[in-house]
Amino acid sequence: MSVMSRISGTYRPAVLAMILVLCLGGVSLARDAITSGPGSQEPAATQADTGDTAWVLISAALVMLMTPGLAFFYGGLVRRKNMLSVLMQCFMILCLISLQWVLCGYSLAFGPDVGGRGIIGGLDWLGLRGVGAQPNATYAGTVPHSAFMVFQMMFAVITPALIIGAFAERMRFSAFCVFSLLWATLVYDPLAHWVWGQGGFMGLLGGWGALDFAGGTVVHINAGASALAAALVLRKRQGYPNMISPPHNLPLAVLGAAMLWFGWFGFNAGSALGASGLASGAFVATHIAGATAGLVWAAMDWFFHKRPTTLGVITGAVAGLVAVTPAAGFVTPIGAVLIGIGAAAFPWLAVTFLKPRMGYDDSLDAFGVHGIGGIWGAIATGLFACASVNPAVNRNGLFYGPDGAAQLLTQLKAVGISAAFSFVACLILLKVVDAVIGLRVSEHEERVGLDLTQHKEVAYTIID
Amino acid sequence: MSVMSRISGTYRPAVLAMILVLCLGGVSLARDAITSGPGSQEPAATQADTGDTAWVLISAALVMLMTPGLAFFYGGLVRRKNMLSVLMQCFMILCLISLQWVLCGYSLAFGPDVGGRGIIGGLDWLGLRGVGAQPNATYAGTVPHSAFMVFQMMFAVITPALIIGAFAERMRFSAFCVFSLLWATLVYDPLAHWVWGQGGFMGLLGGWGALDFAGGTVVHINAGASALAAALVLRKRQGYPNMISPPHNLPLAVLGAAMLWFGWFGFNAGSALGASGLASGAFVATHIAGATAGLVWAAMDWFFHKRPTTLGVITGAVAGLVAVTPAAGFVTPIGAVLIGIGAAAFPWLAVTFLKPRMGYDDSLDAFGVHGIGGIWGAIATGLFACASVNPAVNRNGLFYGPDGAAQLLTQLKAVGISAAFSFVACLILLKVVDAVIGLRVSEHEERVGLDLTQHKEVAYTIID
Amino acid sequence: MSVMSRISGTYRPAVLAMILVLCLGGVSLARDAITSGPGSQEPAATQADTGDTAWVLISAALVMLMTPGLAFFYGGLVRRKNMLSVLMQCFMILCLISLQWVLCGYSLAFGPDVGGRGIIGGLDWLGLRGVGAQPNATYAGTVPHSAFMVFQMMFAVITPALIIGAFAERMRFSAFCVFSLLWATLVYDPLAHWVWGQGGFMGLLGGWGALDFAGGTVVHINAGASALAAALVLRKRQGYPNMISPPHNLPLAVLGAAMLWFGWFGFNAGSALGASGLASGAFVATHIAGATAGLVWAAMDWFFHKRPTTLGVITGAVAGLVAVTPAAGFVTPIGAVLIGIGAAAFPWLAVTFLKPRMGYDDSLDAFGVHGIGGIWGAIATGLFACASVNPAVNRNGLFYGPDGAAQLLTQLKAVGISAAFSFVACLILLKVVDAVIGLRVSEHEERVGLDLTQHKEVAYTIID
Amino acid sequence: MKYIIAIIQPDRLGDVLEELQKREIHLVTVSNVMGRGRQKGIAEVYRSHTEAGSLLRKVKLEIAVNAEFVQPTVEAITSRARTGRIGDGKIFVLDLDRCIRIRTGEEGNDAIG
Amino acid sequence: MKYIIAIIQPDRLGDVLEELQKREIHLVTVSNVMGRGRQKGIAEVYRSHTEAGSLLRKVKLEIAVNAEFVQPTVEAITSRARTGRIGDGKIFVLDLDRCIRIRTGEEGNDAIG
Amino acid sequence: MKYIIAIIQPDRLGDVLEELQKREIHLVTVSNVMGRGRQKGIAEVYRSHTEAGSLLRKVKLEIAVNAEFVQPTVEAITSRARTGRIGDGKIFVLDLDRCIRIRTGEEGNDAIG
Ligand SMILES: Nc1ncnc2c1ncn2[C@@H]1O[C@H](COP(=O)(O)OP(=O)(O)O)[C@@H](O)[C@H]1O
Ligand SMILES: Nc1ncnc2c1ncn2[C@@H]1O[C@H](COP(=O)(O)OP(=O)(O)O)[C@@H](O)[C@H]1O
Ligand SMILES: Nc1ncnc2c1ncn2[C@@H]1O[C@H](COP(=O)(O)OP(=O)(O)O)[C@@H](O)[C@H]1O
Repeated sequence: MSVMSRISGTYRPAVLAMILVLCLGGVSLARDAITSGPGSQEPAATQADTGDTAWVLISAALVMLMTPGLAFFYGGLVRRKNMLSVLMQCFMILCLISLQWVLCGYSLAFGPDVGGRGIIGGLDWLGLRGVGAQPNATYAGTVPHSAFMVFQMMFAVITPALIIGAFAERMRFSAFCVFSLLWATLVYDPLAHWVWGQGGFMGLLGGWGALDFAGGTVVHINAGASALAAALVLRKRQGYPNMISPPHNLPLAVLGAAMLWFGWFGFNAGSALGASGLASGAFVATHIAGATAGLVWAAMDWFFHKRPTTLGVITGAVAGLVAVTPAAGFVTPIGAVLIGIGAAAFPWLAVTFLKPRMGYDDSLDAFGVHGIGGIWGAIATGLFACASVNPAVNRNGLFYGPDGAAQLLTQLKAVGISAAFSFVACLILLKVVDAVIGLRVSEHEERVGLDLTQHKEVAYTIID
Repeated sequence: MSVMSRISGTYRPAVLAMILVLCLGGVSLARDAITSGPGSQEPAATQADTGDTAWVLISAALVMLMTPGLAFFYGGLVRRKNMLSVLMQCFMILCLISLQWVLCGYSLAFGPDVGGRGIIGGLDWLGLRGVGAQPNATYAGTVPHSAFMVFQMMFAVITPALIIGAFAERMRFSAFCVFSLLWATLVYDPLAHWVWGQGGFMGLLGGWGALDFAGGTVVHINAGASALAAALVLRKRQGYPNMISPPHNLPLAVLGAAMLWFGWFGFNAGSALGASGLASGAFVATHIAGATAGLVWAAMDWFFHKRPTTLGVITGAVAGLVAVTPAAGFVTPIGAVLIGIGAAAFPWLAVTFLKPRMGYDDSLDAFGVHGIGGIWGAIATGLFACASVNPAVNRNGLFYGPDGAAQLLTQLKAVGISAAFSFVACLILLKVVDAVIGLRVSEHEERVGLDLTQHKEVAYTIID
Repeated sequence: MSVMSRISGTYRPAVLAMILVLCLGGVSLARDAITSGPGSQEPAATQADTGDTAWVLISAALVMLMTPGLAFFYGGLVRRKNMLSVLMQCFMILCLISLQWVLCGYSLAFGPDVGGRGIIGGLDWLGLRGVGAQPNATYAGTVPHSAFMVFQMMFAVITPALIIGAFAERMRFSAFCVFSLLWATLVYDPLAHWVWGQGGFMGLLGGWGALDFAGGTVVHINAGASALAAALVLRKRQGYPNMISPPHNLPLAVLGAAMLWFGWFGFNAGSALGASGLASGAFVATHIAGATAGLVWAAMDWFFHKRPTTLGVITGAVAGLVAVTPAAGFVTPIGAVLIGIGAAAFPWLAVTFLKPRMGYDDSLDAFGVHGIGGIWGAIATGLFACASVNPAVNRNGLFYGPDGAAQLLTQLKAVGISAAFSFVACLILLKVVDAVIGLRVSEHEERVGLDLTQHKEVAYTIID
Repeated sequence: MKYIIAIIQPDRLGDVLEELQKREIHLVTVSNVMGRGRQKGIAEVYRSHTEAGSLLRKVKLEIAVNAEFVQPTVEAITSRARTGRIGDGKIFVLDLDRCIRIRTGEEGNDAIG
Repeated sequence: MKYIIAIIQPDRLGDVLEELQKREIHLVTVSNVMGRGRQKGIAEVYRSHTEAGSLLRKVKLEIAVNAEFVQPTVEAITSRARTGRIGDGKIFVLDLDRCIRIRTGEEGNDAIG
Repeated sequence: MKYIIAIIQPDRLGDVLEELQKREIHLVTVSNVMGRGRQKGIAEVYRSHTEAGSLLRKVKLEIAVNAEFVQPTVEAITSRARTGRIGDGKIFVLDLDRCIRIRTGEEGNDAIG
């Protein structure tokens, strides 16, 4: 009674949702606790390779760092009064989705397929039951299963965080929490299963053979399309576009970009799941595409706006890293350069012409950079994938193929389905959350800023 | 003469102490220089495993990064005028204790036991004599001895840095240097020997079998209890509690927390001393506990203060990482979740109720977070340790036992002794340093701020 | 026509230079695209060691992080109005030189020697043709060739970035881009070939046997001597020395120093090109020298200026890391301590006495720290190198030698030639760029600041 | 000549500047201030420690004008800075003795605009 | 009506605000300034380069009051801002012509409080 | 007594302070402001979005002086702050009623210097 009444009305749904998830998780935990008692676990002996394990673990750590990196990249671009709200949203996702992944997310995404149609994983690995030191040969035969799981966890964490860019500076924090939890469970986990899960209907493990090395569809198109939905549903910020102050702290955005770039080596090269020549190739392709796109964006700013901008370079670099994500393990350095050029050109155009013309307020260009960049990357994978780089490629891309058109078609199909699915699913989700909790802060709260109104804090003291 | 007279009176002791240590070290260096000449060192050939070595080295680098991470975590929370003093203290410790470790610290902590009672290591490894490429089978048989040594060095560095949180904004820099050097030598090195040294009387290598995977007692309880002593001896800051401005730069504190979290993977998973399933399990447990505690702290703020706070989430995450430290390699993911819950709850209570009621001024809650969190973690290890996770566990924790109570008792004993020892030892040390140099800056210096008065610098220009 | 006319006059040369390089690269890319089609590449099977590969890849990522680290180290020290210009220059170099390395740099530096005199590499590896998963036994037999290439790429990136410290706050951005590209191609690539390339006339692979473990000559002396040339050619900033405001944001400089230190483990220990005892030893030496130099710089400030400064500690640490770079894999921990002492003393003297007396304006002491520190390090390698640490040492250093004087002489020769070559070459380059584009911004632009005038951005909003 | 000082809500600045522009009052100096007024701030919480939060962010405008421009200036500000909620701020009008344009050395009514 | 400007030591701000509150002077505007005065600053050192450091951090208070509140305000400030060391600062009192509350449009003595 | 307010270009601050010092005007209070004047700012560009950039960084000096020091102060400022380019700024002179030194409680002409 008294407990519930201390929670102010609007937050009750959020609290309830959390309690619900925790309870569901609790059941699985209880079960797991029993079964993981002495004797019941698999033997600790494992055939994991130490070098591969070291690489996957450090890659997981690198990818984890990307979420704070994103926090600073985004945070530096908002107004002073909303700085903490962005950092908070990213950190909350880091906490919340990590737990969701342990409780049910991993099992839904990567667990043995339920129903055999490649739609969703089963509940066998709820609470990480049976996910231990023994490698899982399907996904990564030379590293502990738990290492593969935690590496994937970091992907599940950063993906919803990317969407923040679309609704920054105006979303209610409680609604944000509920939305993120639901989105991870109902949008991310299925899509990950379709593309990467054993038996998933789109991917290499028994599906159409759509190529997605490190998350072009699952991460970037997914987040990008959802970001567009979010920008549309939440509508514009007050004063957009002309009364919005410029980025309050570009150096922190540059720091965030640096952390993202650094972490991306884990993201892409780690997706080789071993310290192999493949990892090395993916590392090289990643770096080249990021560098090229940073350079090209600067050149476009230079040409069209008379000066190259810092924000342009870091945006370009991120766009390049986005676009090379699905392709990193499949392309040559040349392929990476060409991907990088497109990765700057298309998002630049989207941000410069598409956004103002369409009039949606994608505050930090989550759709422009991740959506458009991801789509270009997934398509480019169908252009430049090359079996001589990675034998997992069955059909070469268009430029190397005999049957390159086939692979390109598969890629287009994967792009279309992912984008459509996550756009629609996210739209529905947001409408539901809006109806139940209300997505947007009040006009007054928006004016005062989210830091004070949602978190009772200010980012920087003025006088101290 | 003229040299000494240029040193203003109060700093003379500091300079003298440094000179002393350098001289002592010099002797060992000289000796080492001779013996490490051509031919006298062990053969370079080694049976180290490359994967394990890569993991331990990168882990050492990650743990090194935690000290700057801590600097920003703490620095963001102080007032503008004391920002640099905190950064400086952390960097000074990084320099000073690294050298102390080379000269004598490592030998005292991990060197072959002197006297056979497990109290302290001998002087055999003074100046790192004989600590080379060849693995030391006692501590880590698959990595170079020097890699183990440098990994441990980073622990010795960050532990005294944690205490800074208790005396921030009011300690004289010279006193700080002398104190830290003495504390590392007289408090940290022995305790590390007791728990982790070969023959140490509390640990697994010939002692009671107290479990401390990565430093619950040695690092966190040790620093936490010393922090309490420091807060008591140094007394309150002027104006505490109501006239102290809020954190001057929360985004930098968030950055520090991110660096800490990132580094903690090296801290805990690196403590497996190899790229094994154990490392992977410790990695997972670490992340889960941090995430859970961050979430729970946010929930408690939300519930009791109506809004979840950014500072709450990062504090909770750090507390969770603290608490899982002794347990990381011994518990299941479920165990980690439960440890995380307690890791938020107990420090939250300590900070909210204990501190204001007791009236001590633990400026940045070093005791509240590391002390209380560490104690909970060490006890929780006795509850959740599980031989099926790690065969090094002889007796399961209480919840997995047959003889769980026995392990719990051992843990309690270890907690009690560590806490008591470091509290008392630190108290004495501080009193001595106070008598000789004076611990606290003058009232005027405190008002003006430590940056200007201790370092002749300001952190940020206002007009430039 | 219309395109070219939209580019304001002064930028045309920059744009042309870029187009030129891109075209040249384009040719090589086209060729590579054809040859890297299916079937034409080496077999993917490789004898690379996973542990070594993991270590070299993560080291490459660490070294990549050093360029942003440097950006913040430098950026924190300039005035607010030039903050972004420094970050931008570093990021631009990261993009530009990465691409240059792919297109031609790697081949010039490490490609099979042309003409057999050890002057320059050939064009065999243009566009990374043939640089794939297969290890290259000459350079690193246990990691993919592409991993070695990308590790070296990060060195090529950071070296020109170091020079920024000399001309910060007054160089025109277009001139900067052209200069950096030319410098990398005409100064860095040859020097790298001389010292590290197969057959290079100075190094261990068929040359004089000059020892340079991780870049004392190639990186630090090279950048340092060029920095001196740049400081002389660009002349003083307006108002130097008395009207220049102090560092606008020292905490960010501290952050940069932390990132540099962290990355330096990859720089030096990664140069072992495997996760070996040698890597571990280099790791230890690196850390010790950095810590010692940080401490000694603080002590010198304490002694001569009455207070130890934060900027002093981080400058000292960087100087120590610089000086140990050529020596890391050749010296004992004692050697590292002694190198660290010199690494603080000489640059401290240079910055305190040499610079003001000579009157050049090396804005951020790129010459003082990297030039002087690098020279000391290269000489110190001739003093302390020790075959028992690393069998690659043919002749011990002076203090361990029988024929130590011989090695010292070789080192001196290498120092002299590198310093002279890069000083003169850089001077000529700058004069040429000055004549064609103009190196320096106008007086008015300098007053307003480079952020606004070169990039149309401001780093921090004041009112938002 | 008068020296007008106005304290307004930070997010109204853009609108007020726009309105001043419309009324041909181009020259303005703006700065950050913190204000304590009747408006109750939001109590901040740092690790369960509550800060009264009595100082709120405001923006200060300073505008030197000739007498005939005082009324338009006051109107421009009040019309666009008003939200009707407590905390909207104040306008203070002081007497201005002299005004000198640094660039030219001009004085008085000519220098002000 | 008077417009009071006070420059004080930054760390005295809390005390002064408290004292003003006690004397029912609730409305204050505060900002950061740097001051050069008789107080000699601490010379800063950056890589052995010494900065005179002549500008010191101060805090500026601006308080518009009716005539009868001038004395209490001055007393409140002097009593709590005084440390007796050089650098304690100054209080300046200027004439205030008009005062308008933006929210309501009220003028004069009513608007000030 | 007069209260002089001057708005100048940020990079002229050092020179102006030096000149004031020379003319024995030691006491100054300085702060950051943003100004909109005749000077056209550089339009900023963020991801192709152009900001008018009408507010430019300026520095504000406040100097309270006895009547006889007004002219030297104005001269010191104009002489060193002038670059001849638009945007050099303005000097405003207001009447100052009272001046109190907090440390001693002194008033008036004694307190000012
Ligand atoms: N008498 C005054 N002296 C100085 N500043 C004042 C005065 N009155 C108001 N202010 C400034 O105006 C701001 C708004 O005033 P407040 O009383 O909160 O709102 P309102 O004017 O709508 O009643 C305050 O925060 C303060 O900065
Ligand atoms: N005449 C003045 N004009 C402007 N500001 C002044 C004046 N006198 C003092 N100040 C401000 O007051 C501060 C303190 O003055 P100072 O002379 O250092 O101390 P005290 O008033 O105790 O002699 C200065 O830093 C400056 O900001
Ligand atoms: N009437 C005024 N009221 C307030 N501030 C003014 C006024 N006139 C000028 N300023 C300040 O002076 C600065 C310089 O003025 P500006 O018109 O750009 O140059 P100039 O004085 O050389 O014509 C402005 O940015 C503004 O801050």
